[in-house]
Amino acid sequence: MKLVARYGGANIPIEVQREGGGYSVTVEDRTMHVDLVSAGPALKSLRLDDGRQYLLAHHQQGDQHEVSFGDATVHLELVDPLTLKRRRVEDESTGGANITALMPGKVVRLFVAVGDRVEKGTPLLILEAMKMENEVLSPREGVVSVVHVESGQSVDNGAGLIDIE
Amino acid sequence: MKLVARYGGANIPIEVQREGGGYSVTVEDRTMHVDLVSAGPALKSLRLDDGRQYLLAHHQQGDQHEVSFGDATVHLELVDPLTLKRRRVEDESTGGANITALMPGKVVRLFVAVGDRVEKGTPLLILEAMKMENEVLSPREGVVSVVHVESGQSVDNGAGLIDIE
Amino acid sequence: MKVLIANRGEIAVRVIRACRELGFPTVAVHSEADRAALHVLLADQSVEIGPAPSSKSYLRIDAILEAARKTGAEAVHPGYGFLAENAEFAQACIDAGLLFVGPSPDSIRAMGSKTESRQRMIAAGVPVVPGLSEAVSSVDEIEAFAAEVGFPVMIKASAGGGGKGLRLVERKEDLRNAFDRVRSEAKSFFGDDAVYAEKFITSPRHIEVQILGDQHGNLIHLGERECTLQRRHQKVVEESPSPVVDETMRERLGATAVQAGRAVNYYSAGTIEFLMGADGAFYFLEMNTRLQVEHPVTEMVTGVDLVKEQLRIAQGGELQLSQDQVRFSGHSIECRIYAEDSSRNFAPSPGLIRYLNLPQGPGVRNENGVYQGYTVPIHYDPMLSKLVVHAGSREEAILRMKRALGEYRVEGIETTVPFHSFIMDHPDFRAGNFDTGFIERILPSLNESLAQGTASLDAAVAAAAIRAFEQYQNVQRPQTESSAWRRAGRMEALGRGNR
Amino acid sequence: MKVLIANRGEIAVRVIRACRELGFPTVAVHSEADRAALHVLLADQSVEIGPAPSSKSYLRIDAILEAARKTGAEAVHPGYGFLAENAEFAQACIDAGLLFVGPSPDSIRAMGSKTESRQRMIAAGVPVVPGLSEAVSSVDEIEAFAAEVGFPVMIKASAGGGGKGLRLVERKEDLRNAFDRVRSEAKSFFGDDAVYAEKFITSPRHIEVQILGDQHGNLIHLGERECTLQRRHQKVVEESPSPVVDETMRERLGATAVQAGRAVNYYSAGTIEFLMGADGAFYFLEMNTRLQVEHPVTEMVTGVDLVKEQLRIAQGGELQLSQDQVRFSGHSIECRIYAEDSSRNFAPSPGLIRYLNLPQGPGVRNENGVYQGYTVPIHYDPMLSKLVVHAGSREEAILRMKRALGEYRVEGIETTVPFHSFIMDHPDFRAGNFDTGFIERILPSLNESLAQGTASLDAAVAAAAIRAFEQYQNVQRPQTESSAWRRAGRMEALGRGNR
Repeated sequence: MKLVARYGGANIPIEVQREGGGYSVTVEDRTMHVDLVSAGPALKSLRLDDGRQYLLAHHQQGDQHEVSFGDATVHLELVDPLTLKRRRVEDESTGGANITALMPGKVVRLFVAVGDRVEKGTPLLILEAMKMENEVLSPREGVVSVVHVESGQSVDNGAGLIDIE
Repeated sequence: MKLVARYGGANIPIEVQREGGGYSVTVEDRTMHVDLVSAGPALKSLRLDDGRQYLLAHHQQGDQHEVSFGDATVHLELVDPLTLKRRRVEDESTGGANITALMPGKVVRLFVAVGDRVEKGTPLLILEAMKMENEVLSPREGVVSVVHVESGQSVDNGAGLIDIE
Repeated sequence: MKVLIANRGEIAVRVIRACRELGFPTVAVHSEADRAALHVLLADQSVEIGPAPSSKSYLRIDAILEAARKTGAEAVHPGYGFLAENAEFAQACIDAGLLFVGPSPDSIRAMGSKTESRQRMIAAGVPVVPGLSEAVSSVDEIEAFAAEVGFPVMIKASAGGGGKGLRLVERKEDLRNAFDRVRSEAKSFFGDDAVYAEKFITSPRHIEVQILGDQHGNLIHLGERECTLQRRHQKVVEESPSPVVDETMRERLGATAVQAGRAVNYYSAGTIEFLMGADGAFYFLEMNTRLQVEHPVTEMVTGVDLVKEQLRIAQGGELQLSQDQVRFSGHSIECRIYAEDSSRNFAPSPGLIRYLNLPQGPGVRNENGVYQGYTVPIHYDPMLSKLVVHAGSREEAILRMKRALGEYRVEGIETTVPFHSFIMDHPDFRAGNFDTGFIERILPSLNESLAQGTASLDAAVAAAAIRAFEQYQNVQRPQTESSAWRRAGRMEALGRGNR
Repeated sequence: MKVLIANRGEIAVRVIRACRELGFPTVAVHSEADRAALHVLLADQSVEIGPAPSSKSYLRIDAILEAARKTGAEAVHPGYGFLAENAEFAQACIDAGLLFVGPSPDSIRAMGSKTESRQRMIAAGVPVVPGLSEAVSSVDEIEAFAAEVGFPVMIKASAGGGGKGLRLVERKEDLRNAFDRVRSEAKSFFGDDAVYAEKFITSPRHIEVQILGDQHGNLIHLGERECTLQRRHQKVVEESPSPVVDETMRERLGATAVQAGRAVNYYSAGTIEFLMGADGAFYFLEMNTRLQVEHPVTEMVTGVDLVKEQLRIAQGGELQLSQDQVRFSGHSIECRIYAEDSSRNFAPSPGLIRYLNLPQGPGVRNENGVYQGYTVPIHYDPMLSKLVVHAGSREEAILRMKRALGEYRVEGIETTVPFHSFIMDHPDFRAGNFDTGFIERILPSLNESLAQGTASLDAAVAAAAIRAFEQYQNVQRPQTESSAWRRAGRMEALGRGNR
């Protein structure tokens, strides 16, 4: 099976095949023969041909993969080559930004309202969690189209806060 | 909701009701107001009115419940009163016994064959696990009707070994 | 003796463990948000005392005393933080007929005020950071002061705060100019041009001494703790002994700390915090009249269980050790594990701990406040647990800590574990060469280091690609042969089902 | 130095942790059944060496040496058990150019044979259990022997075994009768009427001494371990120091152990096992020329890391301590946690560990060989982990162990945790009053005790009844309000899902 891995701004061709009790995975021109087993409810042990091994946790949301090694985490996107082609066309028309809460917390201040023009870096609101205030900045320039929260409201991780168009 | 708890050879009337955020449970004539929350993937914390609390694990197979407190385990059966009445009738006609493996292991010796007459306590087979041999004895007298395993075979926990009629 | 613990998190768990080893039944109190918190689960009894905000639960003296009354508790351990240094609370416990596991309300009060404690320390002959105790009207007074204590000095607006209205002066020639500037800033910022001066301690270390006393007048010290590594005035890593304190210095620090404790008739466990200059001169900063977060490093090197001692002392027991019997052995380090994302400027990271693996093995001690399956609430301090190690030497302790941090796994929320690994690897930390500005100075290189770790990009790609491949196979041939991913799924299903 | 660990389970994990702290890369070897075993997961590299049965994997010298060659390992640590006391293996490692982390093959060989080691100990002046070294033809010879060593004596058939053909004699008058009986039994059971006699040690204790030597002729002892508590010749609980050994006795035991080690030019870590009579006389039993399961209790009271020392010694390093520098501090106890069902006559209980909570906090050390989600295989020794505590005194250590056992939770398989709690509570154990028959004597009261525990029958009924009630409610009203049981389910689902 062929895939394209996207990370660090590059598209890397990948090929995966079953091989004996394990797999062969080719990344660009490097082929690894690997063995993968579960190690409890969250971790997996991945072993390469030379016996080197990694205890890792894998999380996935759609095509977005997160592989955590304990002291470092790798984020990457895996798509099949067709999807990639389709995506390229869509990317031409830039969309807006939906800002979501990166942690559960409480909105203690709102700096913007619908219709406000914001620059990249404009403070949008302050989210408080664990005795600390965290300023949420606009990731791009645009106009505030929706404000999903009000001051004093508690939000869950991932909750929509503000949409920018 | 009314139930009957069977343990230690007795049938104990139970009543459970929801009450505020918790429950009221009456065992015979003793009424407890309890609070129950999850504490991780396996444990639950049960708190009584006076603040005393228990960290317990609960397992269930049909009507059979096992409640483990870490240093002790309580086994009991919970049935509704109707089931109990029906059960009493069935109990009159004594059935056979199906002997199952109480641990995963390997059958290293078989002492009986189909048609053999056995007494309560007759050795049926030896199951080896973790460098130890464990003799499996007949729980009742009767005649061996089925032998599910052969010598040298590995069995899982709960696998049928021998049926006695 | 039934003990109520008026706290939450790892310190409440710590106290429960000590009580259990002494055969004392325990009562936990908790807010509505904390019914399933570890300290509640481990106690023999528990009582809910109010809504999530601390001000409505853990800081409610009346609710805590009512919980003690209801459960028949005979003593109250306050932990640290919350009401631990509240003299009114200590007094209220005593008035309610409960033993307060801590010092007397008078000691708490005396050390609770910056100005009173400074005066009492000066009176007791304990060195404090030299400073003019009153505002001055002319630069000559500051010049005379600087001539006495030496440069550099800091000129400060009496009404100042927030880093405004202060100026560091290194040389006599710059005094007048600085004096005028601070006065004018003070006038414009605070509407008050009063200024004073303090000696400025260059490249200071934060060194504290553990003291322990009983109600019979015995008071000893248990050596120092090195607490210089701080981020935003929050301690990050502590150790004992300090790499810059030798035996002679330890005796001087210890004697001074005992002197400070005696000045307020101290009993129970307490800590005297000192600021130490690069020249080894040290100055009283403040006293913490309670158990300290970092108390375990002292326990590891002395073998004294401070919480058990507190409980025995509260019951009127005598100290079990004289100063001569205190022995120091090996080296101990503590890392505070916070629910913060080191890679995103330490943003809080509350939420469900989906998976937790604590390090184990020789010389490793976990003072854990959380467990797998626990949801870290947004309402409280982000400290999850403390990881403590003990080994024969500082070098071995650092390598042991590094090994333990490598075993630490938390999935679901982010923690400061990678940050601690980074510190343990830092050559200046290894050399014992740091001051209170160290953490802020090394932060810029942290993100770079985090990006590397032991991660193999190829290994990550392989794991993700195999997962994608298996998902594809499942769609194509739902009943294909067994795979690691599905075996994992089955194992979890088994784990979840009833048996 | 890259180190291959020729073992599995907790001891392999222990060695990996030590290597990591020394900066040595590690190679795990494993059978087909052990791909996901903890020692494999924690190592830097791993190699599969054969099918599940030990004889086809962990005992295969050729496969292990091949794994070392393939991974470029430079040293081999044998752990305990398997090939640890196999002189041929030690020699094969050396021949393959690898450092063997243990004593010389000659030392292993000398102490490996019961008869040779006894002869060498006698020659070295080490006391052995007095006995006639050859069969006797008349009762007079036994009488003379008994006159020399004192009663009681045991008359044994030379060809005997399995508890047959032996008779205990307490008084001189009974000698002839016993002699005749044993001869006739020996004749009829074994077809050989040769008999001999040994002194019988009444109410013996099993006390062993840890020794540690380097390759430069330095050899010290690290005090004794009390290993009297055994079930079917398997140690159950060990501690250091022994409650019956005082400082004078420790010096005598230690000096004798060092004498024994010197007699075979011993280096690395080793253990001299002694049988000690109620009168305090002790006799050499055997020597274990390897790391001992119970080595952690010695580490806790001396601060010496035995595994790191073994590794340093194998590299040619000198001992870091002289005998004078060894300090003993506090008391340590170890409980071996087996996958056995204490309530069903210690039946093995392999299978999936659905949930595992290891105890934490002050003075607690887990030498764990398993993890949550691991399936304990049927092929190997049932020891899962060791729980070790350290505290200031024996009494405190027992209470700490009891507290730690209370935190220990294993779901999915049965363990000996409740059995250990029972031992910790036993008044004779608390008094230090026991001999090698203690465990067998207390077993009958174990089941009675297990039935009680802290379990509240009413609490159990309530938990089960609420569950039944919720299930009923779900059937009736599938979308009813939230309940604890369903909240639990959701939490697990969250934990399992991808984010």
